Amino acid sequence: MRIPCPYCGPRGNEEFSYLGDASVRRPDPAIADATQAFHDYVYLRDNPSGGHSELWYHGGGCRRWLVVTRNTRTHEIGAATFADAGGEP
Amino acid sequence: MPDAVLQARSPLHGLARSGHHGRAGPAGLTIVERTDIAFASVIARRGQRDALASAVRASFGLALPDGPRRVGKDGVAFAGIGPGQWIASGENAGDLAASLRERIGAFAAVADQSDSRLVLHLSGARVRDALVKGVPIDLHPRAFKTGDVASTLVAHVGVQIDMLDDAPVFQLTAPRSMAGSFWSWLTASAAEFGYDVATK
Amino acid sequence: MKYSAFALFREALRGHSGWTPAWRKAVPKPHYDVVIIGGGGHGLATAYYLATEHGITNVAVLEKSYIGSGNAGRNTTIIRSNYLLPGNEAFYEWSMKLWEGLEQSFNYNAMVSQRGVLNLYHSDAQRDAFARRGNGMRLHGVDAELLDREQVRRMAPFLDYDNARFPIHGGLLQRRGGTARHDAVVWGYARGADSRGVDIIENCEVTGLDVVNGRVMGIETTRGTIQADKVGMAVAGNTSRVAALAGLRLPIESHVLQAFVSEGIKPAIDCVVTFGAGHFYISQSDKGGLVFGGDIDGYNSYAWRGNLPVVEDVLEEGMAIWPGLGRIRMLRSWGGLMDMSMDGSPIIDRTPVTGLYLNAGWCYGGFKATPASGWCFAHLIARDEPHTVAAALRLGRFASGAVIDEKGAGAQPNLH
Amino acid sequence: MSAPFRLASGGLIDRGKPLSFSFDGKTYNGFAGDTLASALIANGVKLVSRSFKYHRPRGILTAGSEEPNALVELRSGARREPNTRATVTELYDGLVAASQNRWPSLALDVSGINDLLSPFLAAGFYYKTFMWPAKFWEALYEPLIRRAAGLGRVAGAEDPDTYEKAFAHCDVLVIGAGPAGLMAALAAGRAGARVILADEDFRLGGRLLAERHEIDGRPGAAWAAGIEAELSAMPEVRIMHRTTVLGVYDHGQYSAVERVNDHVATPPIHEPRQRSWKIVAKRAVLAAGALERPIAFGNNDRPGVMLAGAARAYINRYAATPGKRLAVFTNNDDGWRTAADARTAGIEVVAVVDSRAAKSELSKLGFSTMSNSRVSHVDGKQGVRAIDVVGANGRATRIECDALAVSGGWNPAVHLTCHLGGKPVWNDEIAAFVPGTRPPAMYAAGATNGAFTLSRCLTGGIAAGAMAAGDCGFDFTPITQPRADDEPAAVTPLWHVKESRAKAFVDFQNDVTAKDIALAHQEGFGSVEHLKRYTTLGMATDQGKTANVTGLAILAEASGRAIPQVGTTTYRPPYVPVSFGAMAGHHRGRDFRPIRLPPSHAWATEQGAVFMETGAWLRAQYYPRAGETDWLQSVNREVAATRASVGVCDVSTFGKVAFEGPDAAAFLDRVCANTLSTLPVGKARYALMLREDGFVQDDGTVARLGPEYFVMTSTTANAPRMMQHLEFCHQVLWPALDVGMVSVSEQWAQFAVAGPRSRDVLCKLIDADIANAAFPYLGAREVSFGGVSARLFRLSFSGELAYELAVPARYGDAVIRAIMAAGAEFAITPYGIEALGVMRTEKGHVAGQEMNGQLTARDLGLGRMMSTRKDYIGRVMAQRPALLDPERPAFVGLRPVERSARLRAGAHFIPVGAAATIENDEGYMTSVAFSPTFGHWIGLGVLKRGPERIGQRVRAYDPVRNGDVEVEVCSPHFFDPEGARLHA
Repeated sequence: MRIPCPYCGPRGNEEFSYLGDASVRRPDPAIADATQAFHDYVYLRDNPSGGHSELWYHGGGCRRWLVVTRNTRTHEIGAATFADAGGEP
Repeated sequence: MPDAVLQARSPLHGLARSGHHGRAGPAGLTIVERTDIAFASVIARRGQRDALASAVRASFGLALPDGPRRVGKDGVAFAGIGPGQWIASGENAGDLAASLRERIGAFAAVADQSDSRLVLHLSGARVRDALVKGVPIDLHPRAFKTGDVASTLVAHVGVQIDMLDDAPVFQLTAPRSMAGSFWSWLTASAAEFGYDVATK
Repeated sequence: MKYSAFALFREALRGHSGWTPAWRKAVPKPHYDVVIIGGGGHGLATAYYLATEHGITNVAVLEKSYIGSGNAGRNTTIIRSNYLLPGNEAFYEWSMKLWEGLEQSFNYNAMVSQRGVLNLYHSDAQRDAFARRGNGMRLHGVDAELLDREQVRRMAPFLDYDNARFPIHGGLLQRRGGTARHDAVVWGYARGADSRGVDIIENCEVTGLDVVNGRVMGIETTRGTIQADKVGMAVAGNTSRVAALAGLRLPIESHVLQAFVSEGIKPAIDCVVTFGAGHFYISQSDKGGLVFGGDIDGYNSYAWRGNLPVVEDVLEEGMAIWPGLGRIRMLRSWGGLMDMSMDGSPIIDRTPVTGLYLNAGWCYGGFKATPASGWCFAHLIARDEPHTVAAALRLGRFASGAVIDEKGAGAQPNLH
Repeated sequence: MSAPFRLASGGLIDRGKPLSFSFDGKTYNGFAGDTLASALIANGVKLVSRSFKYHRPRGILTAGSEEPNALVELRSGARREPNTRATVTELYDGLVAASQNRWPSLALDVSGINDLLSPFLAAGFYYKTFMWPAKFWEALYEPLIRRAAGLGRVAGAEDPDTYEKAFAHCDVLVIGAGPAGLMAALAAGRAGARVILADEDFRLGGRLLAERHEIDGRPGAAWAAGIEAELSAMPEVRIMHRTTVLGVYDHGQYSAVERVNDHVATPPIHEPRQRSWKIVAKRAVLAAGALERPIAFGNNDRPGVMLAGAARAYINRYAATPGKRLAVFTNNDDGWRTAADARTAGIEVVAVVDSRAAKSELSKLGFSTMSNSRVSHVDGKQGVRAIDVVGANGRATRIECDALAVSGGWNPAVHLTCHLGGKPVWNDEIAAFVPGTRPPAMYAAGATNGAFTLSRCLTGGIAAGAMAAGDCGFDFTPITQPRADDEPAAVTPLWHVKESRAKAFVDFQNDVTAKDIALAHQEGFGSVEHLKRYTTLGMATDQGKTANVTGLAILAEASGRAIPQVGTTTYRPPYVPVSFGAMAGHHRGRDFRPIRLPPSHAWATEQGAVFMETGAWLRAQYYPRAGETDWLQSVNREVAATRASVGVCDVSTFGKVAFEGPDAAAFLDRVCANTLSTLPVGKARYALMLREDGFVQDDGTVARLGPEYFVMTSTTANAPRMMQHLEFCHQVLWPALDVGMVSVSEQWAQFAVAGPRSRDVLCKLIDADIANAAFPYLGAREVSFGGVSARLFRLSFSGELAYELAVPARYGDAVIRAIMAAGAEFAITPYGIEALGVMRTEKGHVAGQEMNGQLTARDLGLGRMMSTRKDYIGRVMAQRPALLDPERPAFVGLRPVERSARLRAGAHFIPVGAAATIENDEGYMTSVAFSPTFGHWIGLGVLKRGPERIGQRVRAYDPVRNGDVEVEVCSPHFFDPEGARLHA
């Protein structure tokens, strides 16, 4: 695959590390059912066949974490953005 | 401390022999190891990117690039390696990191990286033909121009490539600890064209 | 018709006119006691053992394509029971025991070949980690031998002992490990189940699960609605999709694993060898092709195809341990969909939906597990309680913390 | 002597360059421009190989990479290359080839008996027998089967040739340089696009080289040479000869292999044998042509039976004739051209057998024509003697001939259109599959696209090239279409001659016959995939290029369905088999992966250090001295000397991360289990990091060098992943935190100076007060070292008074020498990672062996480090019940009851007197060391309720090394538990 890094341009996926579903959010540990929430966050995934937004780390390039929307059936990539909005809040 | 001043060693110490190597005849490329360039990483503070840019303009007369490009003047250069991140370099710049901290430290985290990398300047008619044996990015003049910068993986080694001029001259920097393996790949790739090694 | 040398001889003399289909092309009946979704090795083995061990024969196996079209027919055919953790080892050893009598049991030559599985180690720390595993195997009564460099050299002189980036220090050997002919396993179970009354229904895709008041009532398929008292899922890479039909969310991601075969060559390697400083395993099929593989492609995918970097990595690793392969050619590569679980170990359990059972999370190790997976899944479905050797392979382990993490890689499927 | 089947004139061979070669030990002659196959044909060699299963004699069937029969072992010794296609092997002087899979010789191969036994060896026979008795499979049946199977032999030694990888980028990749490909490249090239034109062959032109077609009034080959000349003159067009595109991958990536030097005996120095290319193209034009297919009839595999298009290739391109009396069997117009070209070349054509009823207009050519007829049988074993032809009346006529050219029609080479999941679709007009859904950004042109006439190929090529270039933003400059004929190409499918008595082969190499396919269907293996798997149809080295579609058609006939209903064929990479060497390139042997060397490596080498791989690093394991006979002696000396006086060790391999910014402290509190925000400036602290699932991930030290400036170390093995994890925490979890983070691992050389005299050594080197009062345990500060600004940390892994000195890496070599010089008066001793491990084990520090990803902080006795006052990674999940279970094995020290006994890591703990079963498994030994300090082996491990069992005894059970040692449970802190020494 070629991942369109918003900083470096399209690069082979061998430059990246993958961390799966980008839609899960780390829960607030203060909430009542934090244990259940963390269980779901750490372990449960939709694992869809089709559109998927996922985390890729460009360790072989700009060392940015990216959110990539990719079709898991066709591997077609929609968008790739910086996970932290380019470090510019 | 009683001893004389410490002797510095280049990453290629004992590896690179000056002279002609590979195929006999005119050299297809020339490889120069540079040990006279200081490097420092510059990371903009949250929300301080613009302040940093103006500080850089004020101190060095340089417009900090937004993308993977480098700007330079009077031997000092800034190369974009990521959003809000640059590698500054200076030829014979002494303690570059210290002077950067002094001038732009209020807006950026600065770390000396002068010793962290093997620095090579590659030139010659066949330099691109040798580099394609490991460089995955497109180095064609239409695609990679003077002032362009790329961080990528070459032969399993993380490498930063700066195009310094159209001659062409490319600057490749690789992690110091991997200098030997990187050199093994580079020389194997260049041998077909014949190459000269010089040190500066 | 029983397969035998005699039958073969007789048929040869009459132009093979007597052979009948290995399994019927069954059409769906309106109701079954048990419906197994997935006509791969695990699903067919489950049906086979439901019939042979539990006397349940009103069973249908639904396959959306042809049987064995998934991972059962796209793997590197390795069988072994050399696991580190108790939760796994007892299960995989039970599988190995079943392999050892399988062909006589279902009257099909699956070419189970106990030629030995040799895991190379490349450092003292890795040696000790392998010793921990080998000792655990021995505590389970499983065969394991820790070989030093010279013993490995005698077994596999063609490996690189002199110029390797990661020198070979020795290996952990399980002699009872080996290989089996993957398609034959599928066809053998299918034929065995069919002959006992199980309906094997191909080209029948599940499109919905009828769940009423938390209980499964039946299945919508491309070939109509089928009522079922109990439904078992054994669909590997499609687990999340099928489970979603019942509103379930699971600790599973689907990833592509590639497998490779070389051109046929004369016998060159007599056991299965795995590379300890990377992710590479190789053996040789009876036809002569080198069968090998490496790491998964590393990202969620339902596309049955591999990527190029992994192909390069795998062939680099092949050259790294066996430099003589330089002029041997890779003939074919293919990709299968792995149901990678969050701790790298499988799940054979009930689900929150009554009557719906789950068999998943096989990662890239499903083939070797086929017999025990079917055996234990059949037991679970028939008795509604987990089999003892699968007692640890439960869904609840992620909440309790009793995860079975062989690699110690944590909750990241693509690292297992 | 001149070759008997070489035509007197014509061909594209260079008769001025004769070449000598040998096959099975006999020497022959050929010319430059020959392939091994054409040279063998010219020399009248018909029998070249034996088939896989029945060991039937085989000849040459095709003239391309689809060849199923003519596989040889090329070259010899370490360069021996099995299964090499003679049809694409360029002849070179001194070429040595041998037939394979036969014994004792090609002509009399005893395994030929299999052919007679074939009734017992029908498809899938092995699934039905060899089951009794069970143990006989490995002992008897399998070894016999394995020995009989397989083709050529792997070389016994490392491949002496080198290989390379390379990357290429272009706007338009044109695959195939036949008429369509040449036109596509020309159109795209003239438009100004960056074009790569890749072709398998050593000469451009594709089928034009094999035909007598004319374009613009010039012979096809000459016309192609003209186009090549124009393309070569275009700066942005790159022509890649001898380059096969193997695979299509996502997002415009193509894999290809260039046979750089396979056409010479050995590659020139500095040049690789092969080069594997990764090509990134915005658009691709697939112009791979078509592959002719055989017809299944009795003994259709006999040497001398050849595809009609291949016969033309040998006659027209190589001036080599497959026979003196040629017969042609065709179901289409194209086959007739073989007759015409043969006659033009002066070869006697004894008959043209056309299965079609309607007389082709070509029958006007005046051959002895038998229409509505089929060849049912070939007479002859190792060559063709005659053929039996069944006519309309059903009666058979025997025709004497010595060669038979067969054309069953052509299959477009759709392979690459399938690599991303595309399925070809059936086209009735040409009775073949044409591309269906193609990969994004790929066009197909010419015969690949079902265009079977020359002028249509030219038109299609121009159109595809223009569209591809246009997609990339280049304006198309119109090209005048070259003049060429639309030659007749009608076909009426004939797959299988029912009247055949003998075996009618579909997959030649794997010996799959029409009967086998019928049997598979009879036994229920009626889906295409089951058919392939059950009969091995299409599984041979040619991937069924000449067999798959015919097999599918025969299955369709057997099941009374139309071909599209039966299914389609799909293809996976690689298009042709590719060598391990090419795909590995430079990355083999020591260059498999980069080696990381610490700054003291050269110095350590001078000291005669023994090195070992630790992750990517090569580190000094120990420093043997003269007279020391085993490693343990050296390690004991290093430990004793360090504890007695002072030792030095390179610890540069630790990961080092700098954190700078107002939120640096807050960030570290969130990623570490313990609190670091309270760390004073000038101090260092041990830091523990968990994974989010609550297990230990890594440990290290954090030093605060300024109010907003920290430096963290991580373990050598985890350094890269920790950097990624820290970036994840910052960029994904808490992007608002204002902290800049960068790895400085490569910048700093770091040395541990340990032992009671370490301070004395450093005092000589550093202009700073490092007395205990001024610089106590866990101090951290910047110092000047010989004019170089350095960092000094008072950290101890060994339990001794110790320091870690960090200097810029370029001075690492000088600094280790300076330390050794300054320490000489204290008999300073360099120590390696073995001694380091011994001392940390004596001290009871956890390391990689304990942080195996399966243990928690509590398991390792570090529970007290888990802060209860703040959130941090892993805090919540660490509270799961199974992780709090008091029965979990926990961290202890162990010493052998019999002090002389040796301990080994990996041993399991079982109660004394209990049976060695898994039920009694209570934990395992994580680390061991021989402690010269105590004079016996000591160990660390995790034991069920361990900390409660201090003083008890358990068995350390290690059957894989015949070990079974009774050990006493003790505190893991063997050495100086109060820490008096490190505070000294």
